[in-house]
Amino acid sequence: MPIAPAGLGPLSDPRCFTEPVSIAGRSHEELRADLAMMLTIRFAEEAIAELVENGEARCPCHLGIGQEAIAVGVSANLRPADRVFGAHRSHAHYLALGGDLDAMMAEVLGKDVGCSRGFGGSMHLYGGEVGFRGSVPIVAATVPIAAGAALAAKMDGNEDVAVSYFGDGAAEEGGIHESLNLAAIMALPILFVCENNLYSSHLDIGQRQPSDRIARFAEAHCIPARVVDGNDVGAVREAATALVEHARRGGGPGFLEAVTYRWRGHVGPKEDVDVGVRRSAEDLAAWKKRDPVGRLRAAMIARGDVGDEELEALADERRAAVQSAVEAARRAPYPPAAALHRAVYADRGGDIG
Amino acid sequence: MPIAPAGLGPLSDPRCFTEPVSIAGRSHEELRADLAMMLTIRFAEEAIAELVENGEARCPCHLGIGQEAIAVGVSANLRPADRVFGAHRSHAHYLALGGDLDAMMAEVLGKDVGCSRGFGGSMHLYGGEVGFRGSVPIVAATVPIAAGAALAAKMDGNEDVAVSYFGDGAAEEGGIHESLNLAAIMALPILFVCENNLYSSHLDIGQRQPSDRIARFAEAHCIPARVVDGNDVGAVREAATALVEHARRGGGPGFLEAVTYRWRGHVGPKEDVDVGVRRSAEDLAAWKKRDPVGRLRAAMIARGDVGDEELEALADERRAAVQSAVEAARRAPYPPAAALHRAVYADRGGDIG
Amino acid sequence: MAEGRESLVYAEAIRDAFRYLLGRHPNVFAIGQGLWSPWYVGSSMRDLDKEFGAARVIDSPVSELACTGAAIGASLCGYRPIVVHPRMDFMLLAVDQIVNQAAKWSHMFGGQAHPAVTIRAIVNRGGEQGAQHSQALHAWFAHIPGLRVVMPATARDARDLLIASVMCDDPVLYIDDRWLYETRSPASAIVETDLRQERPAVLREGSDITLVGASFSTHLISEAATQLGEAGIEAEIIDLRIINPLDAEPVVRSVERTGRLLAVDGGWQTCGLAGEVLAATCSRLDPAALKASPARISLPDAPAPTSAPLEKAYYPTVDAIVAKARRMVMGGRVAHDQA
Amino acid sequence: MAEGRESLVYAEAIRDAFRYLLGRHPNVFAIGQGLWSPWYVGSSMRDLDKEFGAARVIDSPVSELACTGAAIGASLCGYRPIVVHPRMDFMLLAVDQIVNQAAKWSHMFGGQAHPAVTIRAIVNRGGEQGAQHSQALHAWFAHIPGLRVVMPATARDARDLLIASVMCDDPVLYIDDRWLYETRSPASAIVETDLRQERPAVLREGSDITLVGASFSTHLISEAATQLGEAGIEAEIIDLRIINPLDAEPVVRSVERTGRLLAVDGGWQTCGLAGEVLAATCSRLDPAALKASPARISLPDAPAPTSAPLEKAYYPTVDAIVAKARRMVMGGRVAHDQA
Ligand SMILES: Cc1ncc(C[n+]2csc(CCOP(=O)(O)OP(=O)(O)O)c2C)c(N)n1
Ligand SMILES: Cc1ncc(C[n+]2csc(CCOP(=O)(O)OP(=O)(O)O)c2C)c(N)n1
Ligand SMILES: [Mg+2]
Ligand SMILES: [Mg+2]
Repeated sequence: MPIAPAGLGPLSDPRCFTEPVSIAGRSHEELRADLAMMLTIRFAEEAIAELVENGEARCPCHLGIGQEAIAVGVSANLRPADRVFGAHRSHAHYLALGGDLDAMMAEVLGKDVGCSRGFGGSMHLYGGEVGFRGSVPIVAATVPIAAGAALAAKMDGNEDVAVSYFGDGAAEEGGIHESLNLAAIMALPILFVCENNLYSSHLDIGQRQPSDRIARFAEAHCIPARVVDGNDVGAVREAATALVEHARRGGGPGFLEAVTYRWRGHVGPKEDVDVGVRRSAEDLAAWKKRDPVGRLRAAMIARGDVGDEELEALADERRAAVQSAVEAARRAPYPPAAALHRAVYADRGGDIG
Repeated sequence: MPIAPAGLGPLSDPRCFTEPVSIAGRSHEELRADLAMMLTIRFAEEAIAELVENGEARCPCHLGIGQEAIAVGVSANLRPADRVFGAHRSHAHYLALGGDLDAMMAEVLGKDVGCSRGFGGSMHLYGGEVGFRGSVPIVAATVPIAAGAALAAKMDGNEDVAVSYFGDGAAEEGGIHESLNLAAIMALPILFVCENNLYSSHLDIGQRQPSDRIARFAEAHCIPARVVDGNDVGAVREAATALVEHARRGGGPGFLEAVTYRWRGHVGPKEDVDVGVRRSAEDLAAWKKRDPVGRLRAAMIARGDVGDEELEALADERRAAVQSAVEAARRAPYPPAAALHRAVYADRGGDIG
Repeated sequence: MAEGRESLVYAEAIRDAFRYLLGRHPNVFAIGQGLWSPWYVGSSMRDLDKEFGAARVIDSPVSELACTGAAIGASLCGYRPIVVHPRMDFMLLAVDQIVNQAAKWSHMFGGQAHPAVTIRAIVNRGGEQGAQHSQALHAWFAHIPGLRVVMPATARDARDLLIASVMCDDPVLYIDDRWLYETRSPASAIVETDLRQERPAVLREGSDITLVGASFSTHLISEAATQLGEAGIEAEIIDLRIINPLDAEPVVRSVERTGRLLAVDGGWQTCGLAGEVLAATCSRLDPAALKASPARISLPDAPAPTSAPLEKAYYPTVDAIVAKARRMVMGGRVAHDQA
Repeated sequence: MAEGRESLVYAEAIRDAFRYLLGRHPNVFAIGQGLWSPWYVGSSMRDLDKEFGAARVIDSPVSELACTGAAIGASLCGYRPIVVHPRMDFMLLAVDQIVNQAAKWSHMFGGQAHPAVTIRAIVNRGGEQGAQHSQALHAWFAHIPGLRVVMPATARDARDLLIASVMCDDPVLYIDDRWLYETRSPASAIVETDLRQERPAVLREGSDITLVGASFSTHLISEAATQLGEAGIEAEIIDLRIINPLDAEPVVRSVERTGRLLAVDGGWQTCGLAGEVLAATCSRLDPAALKASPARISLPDAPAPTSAPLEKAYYPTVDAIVAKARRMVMGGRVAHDQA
């Protein structure tokens, strides 16, 4: 039984949208890059799942396996001067922008060379050089911060944009609504990206909201919204590009709702079909057929873009990169205990003991 | 120039709805009671304005002169077991429910016999015996509290409802959106009443929101909404009754947006046309023609219900009641200094020094 | 409830209190995130939704402010709700409701209405969760008149003080710490007490130094006292139990005898609980009674780190308490906190 | 700026700082409620929108959380915003952004990004405004590592410390009190200082007792010192100026000489600023140096009332300070705070 059929309709029904994605008019290079990035993300998260299982990674890790297409599609038209913010489930957001894989793995293991210097773990990622301005696990916290980054971009006048990733659960936090209003009234160059995976922790959206369509809030705030299959990288890319270009040209905020599903549990490597209040093995199995990776691969093969062999080589290469990142992370040292006080303030130079 | 023409359309245009209100089918007694209550409220607030001007009232007083029809219309079908919450501009909410006039005046002057025992002033009114469960000046604060009171009513199973009054400015606080969702998902018996007077302090709604129609938020949360001329007591009463009855019968929350305008400034007795950023003397003059009291009086006279003389007598009687309340309040003593610790906790009996 | 058990485990004791309350009082209900989840609040509320129904054990949207406000509202209408914040950090989104509304409601209306709401905040530190998932901000709430703040250290208090909190007519912030969930008290029958009458507990008597703590810190100082005892130093242990209103008299009485005070707290130092214990004691004590400068051990002035080695360096330890206490007892009247 | 004025008035000094900052630094902007209003923030920002444009002096919707978050976000992207909360009470809706986000941002990301945001919170008490419109919760924020907290007492500090706050790379909570708006300092030129180097100020030297305050309390103790001086008691006056990180050394040095400490604060007592001053001092001081129990004067343990006579009884007064100080100096080593 699909969850909360009203609202999103077929978009939240896993029996729909299981065919290969449409790739008409998209170049081989672009598709290959999208696929490579989705594979990197998936393998990286599978590796993290293992690290958690074997006790090497101890920080809470929220995996987005099954949701890879969204970050990849959204990042397509972003540049380093744009400013992107994530939340607790942000490995994909970081990597899709070009964030350093080695540094992320080191961060997950709490190491000094981690992308947050070993002070964040999986839930606090930073990749300033690629425009990833931070992810933190207080739900919805970065949404107003991203709005402020958009305000800065507007003041700069360089046509940069901000991107704020959040989930369907985050839409229940009042701060998001305040941020939508602020963005609307100030015509801020921001793309709100709601990854609607129909769950917040163990509760499905039907247990938390009267409709499963989050874009209704954008519309209430007079913000143009697009709702797409979040497991179709081309659909995400096309919608995100339109909204980002609109924002760059001074058209104000845009809202992208990408409907998806996570294959793993809320936190950690398990599937949660046992503990999610209404999460069923059947739903999960159905959603796995709506796989963003598999559907792109199938489309590329069907069009004759690539053969199995090339795809295997690509996957092997991505797997090797992930493996090497894990190994480097293992070898890296932890931050020294003295580092505790290192970054409390910007510069403790002249400060009180 | 009307403010933010999109959204509410003619409802926020003071040139519209200036005719006598429709009273077809309403009894003389009911109309007379509505008029009497509106006069009480207006005279009471005019008296408070004077008390502020002459320095007798020192607490911040937010006057709702021009908005009387809303509370009167909403209260028509409420009963003491219902639970009503207000905010900073709540004299009308308290009085329309039948709250004691003498106790309110004493409260405004900070006296021990005040409706909040001299601990609230104009911004914190309490009338438990008539179902007025409190007003406080943190914007939007009572909205989730009212939702909780509705939850209690639902658990009681006695078909009582909660009413939450708030303004267009309050709709910018995230907490309201959280409360709308909670009410929707839990099907709480609550009537949200947005008194949209098009202003929050010195800013008109066009400076704060992309549309002047607040009911869009109710709709986004799948809550049935009615938008009415807030200066037409019959229209308010009819819409509120329908939504309240729906809630009593277990139909869940309702949302009433009543469009209005305050004749005085944000706080205190002045008109604020000089200091409101875009508040003009012309707008104010136009809105005074859309007077809720005058339009009802005119309709009653036109129908031949009453003559000038009877109306004058009614007004005199209401003025006298207000005057007597003011005088009693003047004579009443302040709470003793020892009262400071009286009500910090429910019962300090067995407590630590 | 506790029947058949040899000892009472903290997390189970909380669950016992919920069962007692929900079973006896139809006007008690619980609302908060994770109440239908087996993992959110540890085992402390396991299956209560199944036993008492999802209408009384309500899992909620991610809306801390509205859920807290709703609990307050229901408490004004005859109910005794417990609103659960699985992490105190998340509760910061609801402080307006707790501090501006609940704590002041009775006073603002001259005592005509009392929000008999219990706000349960869980401290959930460690596990490399980092800065936003590790806070212990009890000192903030102890600062607020009108709000009672309860911090049980023992399984028995976790149970009986939760019941007392819910039965109290005032808003109560009840703070439990997941680091205590496996700790045990001897089995005991539930005792309904009047929260307003509860006082700090002297858990161990000693003549050389007074160690003061609350919640998890009480365990640290108790363990430290055992080690100090082996070294011939007799520490008196005071568990505060309730930090607002704070009753410092038992500490003053104790320090009058021991002449030495060391307060330990899992929160930050500046304007924190340990400092309050020092201030409340020193201001009531003849300074001649002091044999050493009073001292405190709190968190370092930094947000919580993530990586395990840094977490280890971050949190107060029994070793640090023992070392400080020894220096205080051995070192005479010297000020030891000197920078 | 101050040209042509004989003295500097507190509210005008704040306005001078804004003009200085907005005039010299294109990356400074202000956002908050009431910034286009002539009455919201007193005269402290009058007509700045007209001088610098509504795009840099931004009036906002009633959205404390989002506006604070937006200021933080802009500060991460090269700007130095000042977000204005016309009342500290309203700011409670934004504490998640201040405490969970801004204060921890640098640490969480290992020092790679610094929210150079200034949060201006105005304490606006009295006037029968009551419990929700009178709070002075500075102690809360002093408790939070990563957040600098500034409380200027003088017009000169109101100006120069606001500039220093905005120029500082860290998040700073700058708290001004409307009861100070008409107070004056001698005219002076603006001095750009490094906030990290600023220390408490000894405003008056004395040998009998050390009185410590911040912001408005500094005025109370200064006035009390004058009265005590007339009675032959020489009080030393220390104005803390910055309460996080708190530098208690000047207080310790002073109490070593005077032997008596009285801290005065306009916030509540438990886990408050005055208590912190006592704790920080006592833990660094040889108790033999104390000639009397250290004492504090804070608000009573109650929310703010409304009616004028109760307001009068509620707030600390010069008389109460003088009386307490006299008892401490006259009474010897007795504990005076005894219940
Ligand atoms: C303020 C706050 N409340 C609650 C939580 C606990 N929490 C962490 S993730 C999460 C679910 C959020 O759901 P959603 O926004 O849909 O993101 P998803 O996990 O589906 O990616 C919750 C409730 C939190 N981290 N912060
Ligand atoms: C949380 C909070 N923020 C700001 C204020 C200041 N304030 C008091 S009333 C008000 C205007 C609210 O406007 P609206 O809700 O439309 O009510 P109205 O005054 O028009 O009746 C504001 C901003 C406040 N009291 N509380
Ligand atoms: Mg989700
Ligand atoms: Mg309004």
